[in-house]
Amino acid sequence: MNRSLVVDVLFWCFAAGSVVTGFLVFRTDSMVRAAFWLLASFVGVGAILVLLAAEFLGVVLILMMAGEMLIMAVVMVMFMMNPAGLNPMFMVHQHRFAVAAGVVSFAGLSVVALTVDFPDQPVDPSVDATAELGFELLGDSMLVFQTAGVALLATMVGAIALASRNGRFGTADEGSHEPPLEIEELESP
Amino acid sequence: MAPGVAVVSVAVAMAIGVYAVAVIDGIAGRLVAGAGRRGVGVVLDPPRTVVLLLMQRRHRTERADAQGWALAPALLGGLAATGLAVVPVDRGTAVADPGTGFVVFATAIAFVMIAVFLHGWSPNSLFPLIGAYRYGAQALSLQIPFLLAMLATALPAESLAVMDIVEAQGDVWNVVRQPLGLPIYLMVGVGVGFWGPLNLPDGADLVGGTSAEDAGTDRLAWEVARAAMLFAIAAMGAAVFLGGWWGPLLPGPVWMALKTLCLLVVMVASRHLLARVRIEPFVVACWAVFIPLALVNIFVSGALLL
Amino acid sequence: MLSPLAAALAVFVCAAIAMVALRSASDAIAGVGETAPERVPFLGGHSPEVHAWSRFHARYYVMALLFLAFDMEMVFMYPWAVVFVREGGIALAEMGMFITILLVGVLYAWRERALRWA
Amino acid sequence: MTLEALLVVAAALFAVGLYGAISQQSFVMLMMGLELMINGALLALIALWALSTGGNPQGQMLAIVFMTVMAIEMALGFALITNVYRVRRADITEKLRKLKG
Amino acid sequence: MGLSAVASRVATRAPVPVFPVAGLGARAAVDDLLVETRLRIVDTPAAANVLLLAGDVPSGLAAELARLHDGMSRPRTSLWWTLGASVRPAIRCPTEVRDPDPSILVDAVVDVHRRLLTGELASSYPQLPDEDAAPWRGIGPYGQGGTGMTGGVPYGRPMAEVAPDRDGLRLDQLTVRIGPFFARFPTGLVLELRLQGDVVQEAQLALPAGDVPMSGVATTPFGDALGVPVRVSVLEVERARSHLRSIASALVAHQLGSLAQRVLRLAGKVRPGDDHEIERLHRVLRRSQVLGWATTGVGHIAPERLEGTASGPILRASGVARDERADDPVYGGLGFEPIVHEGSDARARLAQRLAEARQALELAGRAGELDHDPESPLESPRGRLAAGDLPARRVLPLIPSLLEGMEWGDAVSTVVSLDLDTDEVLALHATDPKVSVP
Repeated sequence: MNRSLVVDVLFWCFAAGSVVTGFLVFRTDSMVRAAFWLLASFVGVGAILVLLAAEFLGVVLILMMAGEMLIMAVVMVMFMMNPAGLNPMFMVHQHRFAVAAGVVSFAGLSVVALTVDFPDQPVDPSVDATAELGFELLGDSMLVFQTAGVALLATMVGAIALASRNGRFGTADEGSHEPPLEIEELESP
Repeated sequence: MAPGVAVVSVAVAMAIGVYAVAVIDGIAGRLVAGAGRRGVGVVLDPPRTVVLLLMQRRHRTERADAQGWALAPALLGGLAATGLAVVPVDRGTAVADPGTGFVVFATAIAFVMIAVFLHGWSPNSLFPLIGAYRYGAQALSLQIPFLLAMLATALPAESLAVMDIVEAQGDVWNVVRQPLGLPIYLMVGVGVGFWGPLNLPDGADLVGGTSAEDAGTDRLAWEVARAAMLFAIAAMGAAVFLGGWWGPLLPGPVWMALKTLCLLVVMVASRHLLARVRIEPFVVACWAVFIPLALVNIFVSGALLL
Repeated sequence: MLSPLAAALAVFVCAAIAMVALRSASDAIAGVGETAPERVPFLGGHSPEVHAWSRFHARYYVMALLFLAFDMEMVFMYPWAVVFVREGGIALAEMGMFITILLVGVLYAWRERALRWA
Repeated sequence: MTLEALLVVAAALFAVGLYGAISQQSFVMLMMGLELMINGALLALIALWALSTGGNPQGQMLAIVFMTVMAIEMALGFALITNVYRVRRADITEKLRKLKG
Repeated sequence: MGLSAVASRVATRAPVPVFPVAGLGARAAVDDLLVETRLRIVDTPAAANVLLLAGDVPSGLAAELARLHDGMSRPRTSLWWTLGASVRPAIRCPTEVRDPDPSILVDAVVDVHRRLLTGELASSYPQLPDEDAAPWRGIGPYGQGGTGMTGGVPYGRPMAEVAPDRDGLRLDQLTVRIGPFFARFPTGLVLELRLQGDVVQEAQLALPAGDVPMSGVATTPFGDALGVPVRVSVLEVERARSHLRSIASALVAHQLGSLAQRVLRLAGKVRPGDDHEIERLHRVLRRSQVLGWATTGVGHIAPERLEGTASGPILRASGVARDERADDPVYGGLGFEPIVHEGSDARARLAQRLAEARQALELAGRAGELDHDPESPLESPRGRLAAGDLPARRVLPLIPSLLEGMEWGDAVSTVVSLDLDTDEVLALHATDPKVSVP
C-alpha cells in the first residue's frame, strides 16, 4: 500500500476524531466523560503531530495530557453539581452567540488558511528533531527555558497559596461569610 | 515488521508474562505461607481459574457507566501491550523501536492512571470510587519519580530509542552506573502496576477497591491486564537497567528473559512480604524523598558521565 | 511494513479489542441479565442511600496542582537527556538550575503541608 | 495531509473550543474550552513548523512553551476555582457576577 | 463431549471462590478456611460463587443476608455449615454440612461448586423482589423522579448533598452503612458513616436489634471458666490462639494473606511451651514491616480515654499495666507479670498481642495441672470477662469518635487492631441494641 495514502487515511481519522471528541466534551452530561473526551481530542492531535514528523512533541503531548486530564476530571467532579450526569443537564448561557462565534471563527480562520500562501518548506526528515530541540533549549532559547522554570515556580507557589486552606496567613476562608442558600432551577432544553 | 507478526508476537509475550506472574505469585505465596509442596496446583490453577471466570456471569451495578467499565481493562491491556512492544528482545529485534520508544513507554505508564480511574469510577459504587481516587493520588505522585528514574538511563545513550539505550550498556550496565535508579524504578513499577504493598486502589481495606464489583470476565480481563502491565514494567527494567540482551555465553533473548524473570520475581514477591502502605505518607515520601533522590541519581550519574 | 509507532499503535488497538472481546465472550457462555436487587452496589449488606457518584472530595487537589506544574519539567528533560553528553557541563549546569528552581516549589509545598490532607 | 487541511482542522478545534469557552456556565467547563483552543493553536503551530518553515527548532520550542502555558493555565485556573468555591461557594460564572461587591 | 462440558470440568478443579459469613461461634472456623488451598476466600459477593454461612446467622440480619446473596454473580449457591447451631439461616441453603471437620466442609463446597458448574444444581434465585430502590420512572422531564439538575431520584436513588468540611470546601457527603457482612469487620458490626472523599467525617454504630441465641459465647474455654474450674494451660493456649488469629486478620487487612496463613497454621498447632515458635514469627513480622509503616500512629487512643472502657491488650498497649491475672494467686505462683507496650496505636496493639501470645504459651508450659478458680477474676484475650460484661461492650463505644477524621484505610486498620469478637458483637445485638457511650 502506498505510504502517503496510509498517512492520509490516518490523518483524517485522527483529525475527525479529535474534532468530534472535542465537540463531545460539551455534549456529555458526565464530567468524567467530558474530561476523557478532551483527552481523546488531545491524543488525536498528538497523533497528527507524530505524522507531521514532530514525533517527540506528539508523544510527549499525549504523555502530559494523561496526568492533566485526570486532574481535570478530579477537579471537575469536585466543582460541578451533578458531576456524573445522573440527571441530564445543559448548563449554557448566550448559547446562540457562542454558536455564532464558533462558526464565524471557524470560517474566518479557514479562509485565512486556504487563501494565504504559506511558503512550502517541509521539515527535513533526516534531522533528529529531538536533538535539535535539545540544542535549541540549551543554546539560543536558554533564557526561555529558564524563564519557564521561574514561571512554573511562580505557578506552584501561587496555586498552593490559592488552593490550600491552611497557609502561613491563616485559614483561607476565614472572615468570609457564606452566601444565602438559593435554589435555582436551571433551564433544561 | 508486518502488522500480523507484531501483534502475534506481543500476544504470545503477554500470555507468557501473565502466566509467569500467576505462577510466581502462587509459588511465592506458598513459600511464605509455609504450605506443602503440592506443585501441580500452582501450575494448573491459573488456567483453571481463567475457565472458571469465563463461566461466571458478569455483574452490573445500577446506573453504571457501562462503556467506561468495558474500556478500562481494555485500555490497561492495550497499554501493557504497547509497553511490551517497545522493549527490544535482541539487538535489532523489537516489535516496535521508534526513536521515542522511551517516551512511548512513559506514556503507556501515564495512561494507567486513566484506566484505573475509569475502572473505579464506572460502577457507581462506593469502594471502587474510593479506590479510583486513591489511585489518582498514588499515580500522580509516582509518575515523576518513575519518569526520572527511567530518564537517567537515556543519558549515556544520547537517545530516546530503547534499542540505543540497551546498546550503550555494552561495557557496563546502567544498574552499576546508577545504583539508585533500579530500586526507585522497581518501587514505582510496583506502584504503577498497583501490586502488593502499593495495591491501594484494589486494596483489602476496600474489599477489592476498583474491582470490588467485578465478576467473571470483568475480573479476568482486569487481572490479566494488570499482570501484563507488571510484566511489561519488568521487561523494560531489564532492558534499561540490566543491560537487556548483553551477557556472556547465552544468546541475547535468553539473557533478556532471565533478567526479566529476575525483576518479575522481585516485584511479584513483594506482595507476600510487604504490608500495604498508607496513602498519605506515601504521597509525601514520593515528593519529599523519591523525587529528590531520582534527581540526585540523574545529576550524579550525569556528572560521572562527563 | 509499518513504521515503529504504527506498529505500537496496531498492537495497542488489537490488544484493546481482544480485551473487550474477552470481556464480552462470557456473555455468550454465562448469560446476561439480572434483577434490580442484584444490581445494588456492595456495602456489606446494606444498600446505599445515595448514588456513590457525587462531588467527591479528592483531598489531594493541592498536590495535583503541584503535579501539573512540576510535570512540565519532563518535557524539557527529554530533549536535554538526548544532547546531554554532547553539550557537556553547560547542560548539567542549566538543567541543575532549572530543577533547583522547581524544587523550591516542592519544598514550599512540603513546608506549607500542602502534600498532606488527612 | 496538506498544510491547508491541517490548518482547517486546527481552525475547527479552535472554533469548538471558542464555542465552549463562551457558552459554558461552569468554570471548569469554560477551562475545557480554553484547553481546546490551545490545542487547535498547537496543531496550527506544528503544522506551520513542519510544512512551512523547514523545521526551524524555534517552532518546537514555541510548542513546548504552549504546553507549559497550558499547564500553568490549568494549575492557576483550578487554584482560583478552588479558592472561589471555598470563599464564595460559587461554581458557575453567573454566581460570581451576582456576588460582586 | 461438548466444549462447555470440558470447560466446566476444568473449572471445577479451580479454587472455589467463597464468600464466608461467620455467625455465632463460627469465627475461628471460618478464619481457618484461609489456609485451604482448594478454596479462595473472597471479600466481595460479586467475586464469589458460593456463599458459606457458618454457625448461627441471627435472624435480625435476614434482610442484609438476602441482599448479600443477591449481590453474588451467577451461578451461585449458598451452603450452611451448621457448627452445632440449630436455627436455620434466613435464606434458603440447598446444602447443609453438619460435620465440624473443615476438610469435610471443603469437600462439600468443592462438590457443590462442581454440581453448580455442571448444571446438576440450579443457580439460586434472587431472594428479593425485582423492584427498584424507589419509584422514579415517569416523573420529571427525564423520568428521573424530580425536576432540576440535582432534584429527584435518578435510577431510584437520590443524589448526595453538600455538607461543611474541615477543608472549607462544601462538597458532597456520602452517608453509608457499612456492614454487617463487610469482610474486614466482625459479622454484625454496622457502621453508619458520613464520608467526604475517603475521609470519615462522622461515624456511628448501628447495631440492628434481633434475637440472637446466646449459646455461642459459652463455647470457648473462657466462657466455661466463668462457671467451672478450667486448666490454666488450656486457657493460656486458647489466649495465644486468639491473639494469633487476631494478628492473622490484621495481616489479611494489610494484604499479607499468605503470611496470615502461616500464622493461622501456627495458631492451629501451638502447644504449651511453644513460645519459641512465636519468637520466630515475631522476627518474620518485624522483617516484613507489618508492625512498622502500616500501623504506626494509626488509631491512636489516648490512655486517659481508655479509663473505664477497654481492658485487656488494648489498655496494656497504652502503657497501663492492668491485668486481671495479676490478682489471681494461681498466676502469681507462676511468676506472671503483665506486659505493657507504649504507643497506644495499632502497632502497639499488634506488638502487645504478639508478646502476650508468647507469654501465654510460656505460662501454659509452666502451669502443669493448675486450675483456674471460677471465683477469681478472669482475663479473656480481649480483656476482663464476667457474666453479662463482655469486653466488646466496652470497646465498641470508642469506635465512633476514634474513626472521625480518619482516612478509610486507617479506619479499617484501627477497627481491626481493636480485635472485636464476632460472638460478642452479635450477642450485643440481642441484649442491648443501643450501646451507650460511657
